[in-house]
Parts: sequence; C-alpha cells; structure tokens
Amino acid sequence: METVTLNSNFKSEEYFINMGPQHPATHGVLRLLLTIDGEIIKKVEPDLGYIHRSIEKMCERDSYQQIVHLTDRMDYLSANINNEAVCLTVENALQLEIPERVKVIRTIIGELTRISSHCLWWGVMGMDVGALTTYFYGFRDRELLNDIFEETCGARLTMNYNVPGGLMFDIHPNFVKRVKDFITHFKTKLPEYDRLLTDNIIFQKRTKGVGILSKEDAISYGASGPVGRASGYSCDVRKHHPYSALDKVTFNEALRTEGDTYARYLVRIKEMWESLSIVEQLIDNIPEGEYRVATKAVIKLPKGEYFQKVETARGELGVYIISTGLKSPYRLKFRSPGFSNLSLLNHIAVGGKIGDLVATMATLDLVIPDIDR
Amino acid sequence: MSYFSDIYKGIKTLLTGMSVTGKYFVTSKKGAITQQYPDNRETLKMFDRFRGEVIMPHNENNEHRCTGCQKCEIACPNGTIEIIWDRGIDENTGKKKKKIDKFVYHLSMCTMCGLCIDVCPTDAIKWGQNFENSVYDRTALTRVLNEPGSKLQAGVED
Amino acid sequence: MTIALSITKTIHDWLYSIMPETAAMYAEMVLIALVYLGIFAVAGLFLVLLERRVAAWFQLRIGPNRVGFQGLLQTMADAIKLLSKELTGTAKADKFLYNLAPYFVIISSLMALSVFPFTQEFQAFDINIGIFFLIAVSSIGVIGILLGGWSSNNKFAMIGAMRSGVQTISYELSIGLSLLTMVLITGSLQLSEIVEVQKSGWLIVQGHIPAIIAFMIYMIAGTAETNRAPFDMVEAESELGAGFHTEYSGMKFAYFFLAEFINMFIIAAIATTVFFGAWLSPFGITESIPVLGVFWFLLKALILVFLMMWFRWTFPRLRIDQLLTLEWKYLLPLNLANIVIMALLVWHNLTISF
Amino acid sequence: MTNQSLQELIGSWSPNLVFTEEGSQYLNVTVPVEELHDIMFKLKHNDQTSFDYLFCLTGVDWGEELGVVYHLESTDFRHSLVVKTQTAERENPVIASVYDIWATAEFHEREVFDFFGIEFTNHPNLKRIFLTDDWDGFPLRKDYEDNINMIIK
Repeated sequence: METVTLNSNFKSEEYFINMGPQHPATHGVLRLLLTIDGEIIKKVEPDLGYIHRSIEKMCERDSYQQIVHLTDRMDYLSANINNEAVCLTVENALQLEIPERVKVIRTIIGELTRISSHCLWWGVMGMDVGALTTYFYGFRDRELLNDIFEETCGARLTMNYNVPGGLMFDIHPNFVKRVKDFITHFKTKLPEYDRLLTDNIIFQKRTKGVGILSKEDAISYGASGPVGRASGYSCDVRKHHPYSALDKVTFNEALRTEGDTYARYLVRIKEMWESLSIVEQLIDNIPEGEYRVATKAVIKLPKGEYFQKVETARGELGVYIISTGLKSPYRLKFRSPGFSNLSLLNHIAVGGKIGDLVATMATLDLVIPDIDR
Repeated sequence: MSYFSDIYKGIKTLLTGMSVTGKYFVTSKKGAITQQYPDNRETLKMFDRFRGEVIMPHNENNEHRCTGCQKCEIACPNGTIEIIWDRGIDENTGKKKKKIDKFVYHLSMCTMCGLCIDVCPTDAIKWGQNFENSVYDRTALTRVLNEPGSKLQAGVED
Repeated sequence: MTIALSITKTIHDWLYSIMPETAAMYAEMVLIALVYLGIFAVAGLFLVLLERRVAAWFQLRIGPNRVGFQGLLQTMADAIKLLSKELTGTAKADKFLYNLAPYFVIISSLMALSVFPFTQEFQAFDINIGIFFLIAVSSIGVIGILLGGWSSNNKFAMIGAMRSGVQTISYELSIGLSLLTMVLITGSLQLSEIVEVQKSGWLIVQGHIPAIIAFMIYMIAGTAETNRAPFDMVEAESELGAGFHTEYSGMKFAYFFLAEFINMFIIAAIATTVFFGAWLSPFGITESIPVLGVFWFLLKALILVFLMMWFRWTFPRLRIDQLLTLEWKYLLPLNLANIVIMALLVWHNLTISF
Repeated sequence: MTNQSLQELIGSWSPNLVFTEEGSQYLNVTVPVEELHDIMFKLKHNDQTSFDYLFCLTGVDWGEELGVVYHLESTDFRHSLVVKTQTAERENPVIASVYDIWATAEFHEREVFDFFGIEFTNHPNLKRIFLTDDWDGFPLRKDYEDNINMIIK
C-alpha cells in the first residue's frame, strides 16, 4: 500500500497587517503593526506620533496658567483631573494654602470625570466586542455628566476649570442638585450595565483568560490605574498619595488578581461604584468659603523640581516640573498613563487572536492624545 | 452535567441581556435621547456659562468696557486676541490716553480656555452662547469685537 | 407552475393565447422573475429601513425619519446614492472575480425566494425537494463572499472571507440537521406538502420539545448563516473594518448589503414555513380568505426577523474559535440527539396533532 | 526606608554618587553615566531598596549637558528616589539602557531618544517613536530651531 506523506516543509506563512491609523478599534490615530499567523497575533508594534503636538515643548514657553489648558488636550476624557494635576504641582511649589471648598469641589468633579470617562469606556468596550447598543447606553449617562460640567464649567470636554490657586469660578447653584439627581439615576443604570454586558455569557467567554498580565509584569511595565489594579498591583494614587479632599473620604481600592481582560473590566465597573460613593460622601458637605486664592498675575515657581501624581481615569498621571525661577518651566514632563499602558500591549496580546487584541485594547482604555501628547 | 448547566446558564444570561434592550425598545417612544438639532433651534438654550465664542457687550449708547490694557492678549495661549490700540485725547481731562482701535479676535485659533475673560479687569469681554460657528471662508472667523464708532463706557477706568 | 390567483391566471392565459407554448413559458418565467426581483429589491430596502429603525429604538435613538413619512424613503435615497457612487477598487485586484462576487451573493439569495409558499398556490416553483433546494442555494452565497474577500487583494477582506468559509461550512450542518428533524414529522421535502401537514397543527406544536430545540438551533445557526451579529465574524467592524466587502463601493457594495437582508428574510421565511405553518393562520381563523395567507406569512417572518435584530443589537460578537466551539461542541451533538428523539417520537406516534 | 538610611545604603555602593534633597520632595542621587546600569540594577534587586517601579523617565537638556532623570518607587516599601545622570557629550550622547531592569523603559527611552537624541546602549528597538525616521534634529533640546513650526512668544 502506498503511503502518502504530507510535505513536512509546509510552513504557515506569517503576514503583516496595518491596524490603524484609521481603524475602528484603535479609537483614534493609533497605528498597530501586526504580524499575524492566520488569526494568531505574533507581534504587535505600535507606531505613534500621528497627533503629537509637542505639548511639553509648548509648556516651556507658556505661563503656568496657560499650561493648564494644554493638559485638557492630553487625556481629554479626564481633562479635569489633568488640570488638577498641574494646578496641584504649581500650588505645592508656591506653598499656597488652598481652601477646603476648592479641594472638595475638585475631588467631586474629578470623580465625576472618572465616572464619565468610564461610561464612555464601557460603551466603547461593548462596541469593540460587538455589542453596539452599549455605546448608546454609556453615552446617555455620560451626557448627563457633561451637562453638569457644561453648566458649571461652560465646556463639556476641555473644561479648563482649575486655575493655579483654585477654580476659575464657583460652582453653579444647580450643581449639587443635579449631581444628586445623577447619583440616583446612575445607581439604577449601573446594575443594568451588568445585566446587559457583564453577565453575558458571550462577553465573559470573550474576555476571561484573555490578555493576562501578571503582577510583576504590571509593575515592571509601569502599568497603572485599572490595568495595574486588575493584576493585583495596588497602585491607586488616591490611596497611596492622597491629594485634594481624597484623604477625607473612605473608599475601597478596586483590586482583582486575575489580570485578564475581564478583571480589568470589573475593576472599572467597581471604580464607578467607588467614585459614586466618594461623590456621595462629599456632595452634601461642600464647605463654604473662597473658591479661589489670589495668585500673582505672573506665577514664578521657586527654583527646584516638583513632582505631582494624580490618578486619572486611565491611571497615574505624573507632572514633573523643573523650574529655574522663571515664568515658564525649564522642563515639564507629563508621565502619561496611556503611554506606559500601551507599552505592555505587545506583551499581553501575543498569542491571542485578532478579536482578543481588540478586546484587550479596549480594556487598556487608550486615549491616543494622552499617549502622543 | 456541567455541560447542560452551562447551556442553561448561558441562555439565561442571554435572555437577561435581551430583556434590558427589550425594555428600552418598548419604552422607546419616550426614552429617545436624540435631539433633532436644526429643528429645535427655538427651544435649544445653552447654559449661561457655555463657552461658545468671546463677545464684547456694548450698551445702548454703543459703549464698551475695554480699556485696552492688553491683559487678555498676554493671557491668551494661542495668540487669539490682538488689540490694535492708539492714543487719543480724553475729552474730559484733555490728556492723552490709550484706547482701543480694533479688538481683533481669531475664533479659528481660540481653544475656549477662558483665560482672557478670567483676567479681564473690567469685564469687557464675555462668553457668548452662540455655537453655530461654521463658515465657508475662514477669514470670517477673524472678528473685530468692538463695534465701529464705539467708545469706552464712562467710569470703567475708575 | 401552479398559479391560481385570478390576476396571474389571466396573464397566464393571455400569454398562452398570443404566443406559441414554448415562448409563452419563457415569457411567463421572465415575467415572474422580474416581479419577484422587483418585490424583493423593495422588500430588501424595507428591511434595511426596518433594521435601522429597530436598532434606533433599541438604542434610545429615533432613527432615520427625515426622508419621506417616518423615513420610509430613506433607504430608497440611500440606494440612489449608492447607484451614483463611483466604483472604487484596488489596483491589483483579480478584476473578473472581484466583479463577479456580488452577483453570486445576490443571485443565490434571490433564487432561494422562488420556492416559498407565500400563500396557497402563490408559489413560483413548488419543487419536490424544496428544503433541500433552499439549503443548497443559500450556501452558494458564501462562494461570493469568499471570492469577493479573496479577489479584492486586501488582507482584512481576506481574513473576513476565510472566516466566512469556516463559519458557513460549520453552520450549514446545523441548519440542515435541524430542518431534517422537522422533515421526520412531515415525511416530505416539498414545501407545499409540509404546509399541508401543518394543517393539523404547526410543526413546532406537533413536535413539541424536540421541535422547540430544533427551532432554537435553527435560529442560532440561521443567524450565523446570514453573518449577522453575534456571528458577524465576516464583517466584524471593530476587528476587520468592514471585512470581506472592505474594497467594494457603490452598487457592488449595495448588492452585498441587500443580500444580507434578503438572506435574513429567507432564514426567517424557512423557519416560518417549517416551524410555524407558513401561510396558515393561527387556529384557522382566516382559512376562508386565502389571500390573507400572505399577511400571515409575512407577519410570522417579520416577527422572526425582529428576533434576529434583537439578537444583533443585544449580544457581543463571538470570537472565531468560540464560534466553532459553539457549533461542534454544542449545537451539533444536541442536534444529533434531537433527531434521534424526534425519530422516536414519530415512531411511537407521540407527536401532538389536532 | 527613610531618605537618611537610603542615602547611607546607596552611598556605600559607590563613592561617586552625589546626594541632595534640596529643591525637591524626593531624595536625589546623581550617578555617573558609566556606573548607571550597575547602580540601577542594585536599586531594583537589593532587598532593602527594591525599587521595582520606574514611574517616570525624563530626558532633560541642562544647557551644557544632556541628562536623564529616573523617578523610582518601591511598591513594597513605598519609598521613592530620583536618580539623575548626565553626559556632557552633545553630539553623540550615550547612556546605558535600563530596559532589562524595568520593561517600561523601552518606550520611555525611545521617547527620550526621539526628542533628545540620547542613545541608549543595549536597547532592543531604539528608533524614533513619535517623529518620522527622517526627522532632522531633536526637538526638545534647548538649541533646537524650527522657524516654521515653532512660535516663540
């Protein structure tokens, strides 16, 4: 009998594919150079810089008040927290005494920004795994928050509400009521998120065990925010280096140990609950007082180096200012969470399928201007 | 038997999900969050603090409050504001005094940061609520905010 | 060819009176084909509109409501737009196959429509292997998708096409077997025959538990067969951009698009015919007015179409390996067991019939 | 560990380290370029320091010298340290990569290479990350000039 032997030299061919910069799943102008074998990802190499605006260089010629508004354009989904980061750095450098009212308002708006960012993320996450309806439900709730911001700050996305020394203007008289309405509304909607997407068997199959990041790798890659916390790495700046009014509130750091896509998803859902609880604790007792401390028209930081970390919706944002005593910083560096989080994409996506890469990328929650700065 | 319980649980979660969307489908008539924009122009009211564009309010005598101190021009991060000023004779005192000739505002460069309005000592400029700023020619976005023939409101400088 | 509605009867007689028999037969065929083409082009467009409105209602939106009353003419406008659009394509595409692919898809879906019994006697082609014909024809469409994805010389399109091949080959089995389960009751593949059997109770009632299982499997496999979410691996917007039709534009794209919706209708129509008694009214309430059969048929089909839309706008997409796991590990074994159960039921006369 | 004991411990590793706390909220240590990799390796792997989290890597043009500032934190002990190194070579500056110690340095070093032109030895993939490969010059250096794209106020 004749035996047929398959050609043992047969080799599946790896091929190369460009994902982005105009791809629906890359959420902006991120370009991923993928090496694929069939459906299996062999290598992911991000190609960045499509919207790099050199904010750090611009900061070297701008005054400190002007720098604040540039940070809106980095991670635009947590614009207000970015503003706060720069303001805190400047205030710490000047050793300004900030009124309690300002601290509380900043924290409330910061947490609302986090919820709003996570709402958008939730919608987009659902869309990335194929459930398009989540997008609209996420946006519906985010819209309420945007209205609150618009009423108080005047803008929906790039708010520029913080100035060194406090807030640009006081909160709107309707603010407290609207926030309370939102809390009651959102508390009924969050369980709906779970019923629609979290518990869904297809979603769980898609995300569990996908894109696993170990704790050691998370620390080594500088992962922060929900990405780090899903790997069991306690990295919440709000806990470890509390700023503004965060030392006055009690909340739990959302921690998971699995480190997979589903864990990152759950951490963010948990964070929305925690943020709601922080806002609830503060909203009823916003202290009376000034909303702004007068600063000099031209702020000059004393010679020295200043570093301030805050927890944005994406993770740890660091502002590093080297001042030589002039009206502009000598060097200003933003340590953006997205940049570090992106660097681990290759590490966790290799070996998965294209669908896994998309789901993983959705839970890294990348905002490209934050990476490109 | 986990094979069958998996199927049961799976189908149950799917039906739960469908009940959520189904609920919205049934109540879709009143639940729609779409704003039918060009149709609702009359009822669409922006918030008071909405940052649409920078405007310079004039009173009924065609007087504005801008002294031409140029603080806004310095505060602006993008060079959006250009103040062309001149020295004129003050009618009351007879001294030479700085006054604005043209307050040029490039809306195309404005990032709506609000620093100019924040820094203005005389509240001469304010946020306008107009958001329909699209034009076919970008030169239309360069505006002169002070109206022709307008002058400084009395008592602003005191 | 049996057409007994009076108007078609008149045309039939008239045609045969003015021409020789062969010519009249051809003329009649062409005429019927054109009528079907017209009806289903419009029906496809209507389904697109329905999908958009239903999606909007699921998503707290209003949906297209500007062109015509409540947006009724929206898809017409879209079709005209697509007609007038430039046909773009990649330079190194295999031009012949690239242009051929959309026709494969649209023709196969239009062919399937010819055998449905919309009401008594309103059936273009009552063939004695009806269900077999349907399964065979509806699987031709995948060749068009494969050709289109492969020949457009785009890697995203190719991944989509390959996924489509894998998916259709797998789910074809489930469709066939679940329909086969029902054929055990009817004992015939002829669609008019199947409807006849259902006069003593719809098959889903006659076959009770195994029939319901078969129906569920059929709906899942059918959704997969039409490449709709949650099985839209072929398009998978967030993964592949537009999948196999990435490089198509204008009318060629419209063919793919229309075919998807007509396929959806076909899947629903097969389910209506096999499980829900086709044009038979519930409890025979309008048995005396045969024309109402069309209404009942369309109503049942549209309810099933709506169900598929509901799936689409609720569920996340499966991953390609999970798609195959679902088929080979769950649907297929269940289906085989189901057939055995059904066979036993039929053997022991345990079916319910009135 | 307190800054005091950190200074004593790290100071015992090499005589060439300069410590300062002036004008900064962290303990600063300036390390010569040649010793950088050794010191960094010890900082990560010593049981008492255990600086496993590199949270910021900044390139700085000090005017004369080009430098890199590393912000380190220990996730076990929660103490922080700023390591600075600089090289006077502006034409062809070379600093050892710490990519093998902290994986996050891969991207951050590419960023510094992109904007300051500092070459990191042993870096696995050292090429421009934001700018195009044919970009001329290093934009974040103080002596960079671009009359078209830069608006000097």
